[in-house]
Amino acid sequence: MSKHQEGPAYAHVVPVRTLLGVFGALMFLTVLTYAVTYVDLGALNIWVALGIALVKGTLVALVFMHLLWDRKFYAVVLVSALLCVMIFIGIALLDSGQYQADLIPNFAPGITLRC
Amino acid sequence: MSTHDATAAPPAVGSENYLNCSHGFRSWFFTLDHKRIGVMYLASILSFFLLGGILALLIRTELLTPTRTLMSADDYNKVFTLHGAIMIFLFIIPGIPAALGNFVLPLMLGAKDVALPRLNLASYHLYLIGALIAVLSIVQGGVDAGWTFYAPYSTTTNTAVVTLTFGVFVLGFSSVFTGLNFIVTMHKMRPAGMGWFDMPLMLWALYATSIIQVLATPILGITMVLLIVERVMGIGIFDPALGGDPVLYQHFFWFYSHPAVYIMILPAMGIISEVVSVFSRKHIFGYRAIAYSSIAIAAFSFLVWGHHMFTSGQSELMNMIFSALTFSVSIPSAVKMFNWLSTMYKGSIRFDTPMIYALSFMFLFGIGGLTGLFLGSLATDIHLHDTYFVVAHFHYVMFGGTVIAFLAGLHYWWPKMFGRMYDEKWGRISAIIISVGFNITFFTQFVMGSQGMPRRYYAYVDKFEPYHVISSFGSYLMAAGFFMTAWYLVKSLYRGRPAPANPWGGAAMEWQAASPPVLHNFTEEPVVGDPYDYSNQDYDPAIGGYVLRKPEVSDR
Amino acid sequence: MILSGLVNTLSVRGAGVPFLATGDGTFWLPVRASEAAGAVDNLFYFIFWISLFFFTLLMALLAIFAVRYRRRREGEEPEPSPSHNLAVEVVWTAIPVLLVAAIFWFGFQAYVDMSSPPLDSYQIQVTGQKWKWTFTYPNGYVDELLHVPADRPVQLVMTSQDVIHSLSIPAFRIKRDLVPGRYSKAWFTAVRPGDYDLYCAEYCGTQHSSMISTVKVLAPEAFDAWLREHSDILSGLTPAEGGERVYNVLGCKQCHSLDGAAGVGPTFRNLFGSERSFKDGGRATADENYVSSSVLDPQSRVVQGFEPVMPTFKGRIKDQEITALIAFLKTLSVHAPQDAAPAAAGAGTP
Amino acid sequence: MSTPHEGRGEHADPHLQHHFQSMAQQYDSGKFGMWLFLVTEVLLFGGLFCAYAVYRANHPEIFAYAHQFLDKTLGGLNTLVLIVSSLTMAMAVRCAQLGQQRRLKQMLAATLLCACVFLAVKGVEYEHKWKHGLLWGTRYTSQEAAPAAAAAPATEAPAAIAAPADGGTTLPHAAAGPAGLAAEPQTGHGAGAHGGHGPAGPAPRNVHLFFGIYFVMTGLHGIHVLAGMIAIVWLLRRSAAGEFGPEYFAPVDFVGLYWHLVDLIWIFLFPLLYLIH
Repeated sequence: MSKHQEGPAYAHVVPVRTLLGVFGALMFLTVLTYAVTYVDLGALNIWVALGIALVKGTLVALVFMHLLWDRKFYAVVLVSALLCVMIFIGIALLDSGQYQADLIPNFAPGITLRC
Repeated sequence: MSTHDATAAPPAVGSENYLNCSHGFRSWFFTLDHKRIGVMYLASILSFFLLGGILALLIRTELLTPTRTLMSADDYNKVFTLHGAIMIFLFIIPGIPAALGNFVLPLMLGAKDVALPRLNLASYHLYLIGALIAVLSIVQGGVDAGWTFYAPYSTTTNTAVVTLTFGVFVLGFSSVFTGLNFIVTMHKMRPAGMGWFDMPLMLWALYATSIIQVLATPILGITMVLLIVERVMGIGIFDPALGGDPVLYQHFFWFYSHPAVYIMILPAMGIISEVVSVFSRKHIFGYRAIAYSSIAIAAFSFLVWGHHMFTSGQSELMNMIFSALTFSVSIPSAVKMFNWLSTMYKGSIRFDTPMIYALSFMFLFGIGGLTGLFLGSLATDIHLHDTYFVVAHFHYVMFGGTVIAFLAGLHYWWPKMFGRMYDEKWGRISAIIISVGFNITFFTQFVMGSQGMPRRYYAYVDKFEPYHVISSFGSYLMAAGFFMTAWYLVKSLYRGRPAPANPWGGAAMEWQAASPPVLHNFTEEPVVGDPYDYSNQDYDPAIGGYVLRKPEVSDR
Repeated sequence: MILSGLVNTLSVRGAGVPFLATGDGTFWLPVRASEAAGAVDNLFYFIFWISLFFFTLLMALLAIFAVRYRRRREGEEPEPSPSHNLAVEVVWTAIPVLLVAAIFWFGFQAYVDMSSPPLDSYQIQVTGQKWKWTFTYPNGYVDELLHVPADRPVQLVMTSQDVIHSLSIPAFRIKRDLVPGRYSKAWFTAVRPGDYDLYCAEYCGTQHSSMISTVKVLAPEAFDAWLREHSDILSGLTPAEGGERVYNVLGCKQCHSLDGAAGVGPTFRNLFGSERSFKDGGRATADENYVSSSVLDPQSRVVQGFEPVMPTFKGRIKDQEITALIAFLKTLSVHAPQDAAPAAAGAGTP
Repeated sequence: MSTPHEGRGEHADPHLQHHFQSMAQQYDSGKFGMWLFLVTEVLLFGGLFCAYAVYRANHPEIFAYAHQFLDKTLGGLNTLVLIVSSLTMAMAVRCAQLGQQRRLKQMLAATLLCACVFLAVKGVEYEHKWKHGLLWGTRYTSQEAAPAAAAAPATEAPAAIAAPADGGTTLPHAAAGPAGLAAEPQTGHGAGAHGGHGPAGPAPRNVHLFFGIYFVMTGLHGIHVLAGMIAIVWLLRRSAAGEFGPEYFAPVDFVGLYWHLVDLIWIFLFPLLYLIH
């Protein structure tokens, strides 16, 4: 194999146009998520922000990280890791929410006393 | 350090092999050869096993009397903390995968090395660095937080917690790299003709282990980071005095440390699957069931950590969910047990040392597993939690399970590793001594635990004295067994009969390599076949081992 | 339901069998001194017998196979037998599934009972600290031993002052962690008068193993009599001595020093009769009324330089105790007319 | 340090390690290993996201109050900078694959530059917080966020007494605990009475928890950026030697994967820390 424009035999070369397209989308979404904070959607705000982040993350993973063209198994690996994190966060949240009522209010003297 | 012991081993009789192909400290310490790395791991973990074992004997001796026997309460607390931390993080977690696994995994695949040899070496160096940092904490006066480092005790005690936890953090990296390497190796290095379900079950077990190592260990890493940051900078995440949540620490810790239990036991089950089949000279029963159960255990292991927290302040809802999930993990273990037993049925069973250990494993792990039912069940766990019942249970699983299986594997692959046979008679005797000593030590602890004796007690109520005395004497017997083992194994390195390539009649590919193997493992391309099919080999009394029946070799 | 019936039968029938649960201790379990202990013990023995049965079965098979199929000479090959059998494998997966489901269910049921205290439970507050237990009764009496009435549900409301401790009473089969910064609860109904061990089960440092106390279960009348007698903390003491006792027992000393050093709250030295200035700009002389209102309603006037952190003692302190405390304060102060008994005068000097 | 070589036919590449059959197998192994490593990174940060989620869910008032001290615009700027760096990194991988040596070096240098800008902006933010004592746990000394304790005695004493109502709203649901073991709710001292010059509303208790999480999350992320920069410098040195081309570009690809992951984590950190409502 010589140094022609065709690239290696065992990996996909992403066209510049695709990269720029994704880049543009990411920029737009960043501005969007910034702008949305000026609109008060109540509890929805965090979900909108996370939703946009998820779209951005997916774009990065699929295109910049080549998941779209690579072995599907890498995607499986990534998704199972995310699943694992979600189980962890989900259960920790579920549990800590349950025992909030047992907390002693004002227990931590914390910083309010020291300064 | 201890790597020199391994270099001291004389080359086996015969031609060049991985032990004698190059010499000197550098040729070992910077080797990329998985076999040498495995041997260095072996030497290191055995040194730490000795250290942890001495600490265990100190604990048992201190507990001979209800009050002070030979050390102060503070020293005792440090000793049991270090015993736990060293045994868990320095010995038992890397024990089977990193030492034995590193040696046999590529051989069993018929490969020349693991996929990422440099990472493998880095993993060993990280292990050594982490271990030295952890041991440095002894020099700094020891740590008294318990190996679980529960906040806020660990964040407020004035002992060397940071050093030990940083050591554990580094060791975590070592463990991740080993697991990662194994997964890649099994995916990418399987020879043509070996599908997933043609792999020896040891490899399935290592695969499941590696999944847990990769997915769970980072959480330990971040837990240790948070603990260190908490101590050094007072960040307040786990310290209730700063508004933090100490129960959250336990979630963090057990999210790793429960799956870690399966990092310890899964490869042990892999070894037993190999040994039982080979020494029964019969195809393993229910291959797929055992393979799937390994993966099932790995998957379930992430869902049950809360059963360490039934009395901790975890909500009742979570207690119930975790109790239900906990029982699910007992099923695959039971299935494996039935499969091993069925493998022996109508076999042709040979009672060499590895098989004695395998039988001992089935006995001890049976008790360990069944006593887990008491602890998974909510109402009984409330009574038994944090008592010696728990101590006995996890020693039955971790020691009676993992360590016994480790010894089975060590004896099973010893001829392959060093090209020498050990003294079979002494092997059997010490296997029996260790098992008997173990039962005396820990079975009594079940009784005193269910009677209410809390764990981690320096002094105790007089009524528990007889139990403790029996337990301590059991531990001395066990120690005697271990010294006996060390003695005949070391002796075998110098005086042992040269080992044939296949002394036990194993059908997996590692037995096609010479004993000990050459640098790149195989002199000729190994034959891929069913790892549990013993029909194409014959016993050759002249060499004391099995040889492939040549004409029938080309079955693939 | 059928299974729970089975459990009951087992435990009733087993009354004479040494391994089965009775009120007295057995080889496995300690004396059974609470109502919940019965359910726990039944479950324990349910699991125990199941485990023993299967363990014996497996080990017997192991031994039989080991003997029957041992290799008699080298090179001997086994007789052919199948390497898998779906039906058998399904069966030996299904049976353990059913058994553990049953075990879970019983454990779950007993646990639900153990974690739902009756509404009329007698409440005792428990505080753990390195390395002692403090039990506070509803009338404010504090003790280091746990006295409880028999045959009456008792709820422990627990917290820790430093690290995690765990209250464990093996005879009652209960255990519960005391976590700093939160309340945890446990309850039981003691059924057998007597003394039982109470341990700290969560490792808490140097004297962890000395953090042992005793539960004294008293018959209900005996308990009432005991509490009446002991909660009169002033009996047989002069007012100033009594005040000092109040100071020590009710927790004043945690925040108020006697040596003149400001703690969380102002020192008691030379407090009585002195001029106090408050955060809201007001001033007052520390007289009897001032002391009394400071104890009962500490938030109403906060002394300058201090935080409004003091809890109210309303309902926890009796009028005579306040009087005794005032008498004690007088002995500590140069501003007070020295008419108090000199008995405790030296107590405050560093 | 390289392993002994055995020639494997005419295709043997100097970069092919002895135990692999082909470059494709070697590349696949490395890439798979890299992905598994990324998984561990995801889980490492997953732990922090868990801590974040638990505290945010249980003490929303702390987050709602404290995030106002973060500069949304600087955070947004940093997000854009990282996205640019991600693009240049992706381009670098492409250039390596195609053997465009000059552009490869340019792209790597651009990525490195973006990383420097990112850290510089981060530094500005940290410095601001340091100056105002908006730090973690025991180091938290902010006057702005400090409740009555410090300011009240001198200036607005009456405000402190009026605290209970505010204390009630900002505190987690109080347990019906027995009297006396802990301070009763009315002792929610000073919670509501900050000096009046903070961003908005009263400071809740334990604001430092937010800054603890903020510093650990962004700090760990910053360390990852630093590690990425070291890796890029290493790539630059190797690409200067012209080592990469269509047949061997794995290191660029793997560092690229790592760099994108660092970017990806920031994509989540940014809204969670800066854009709280």
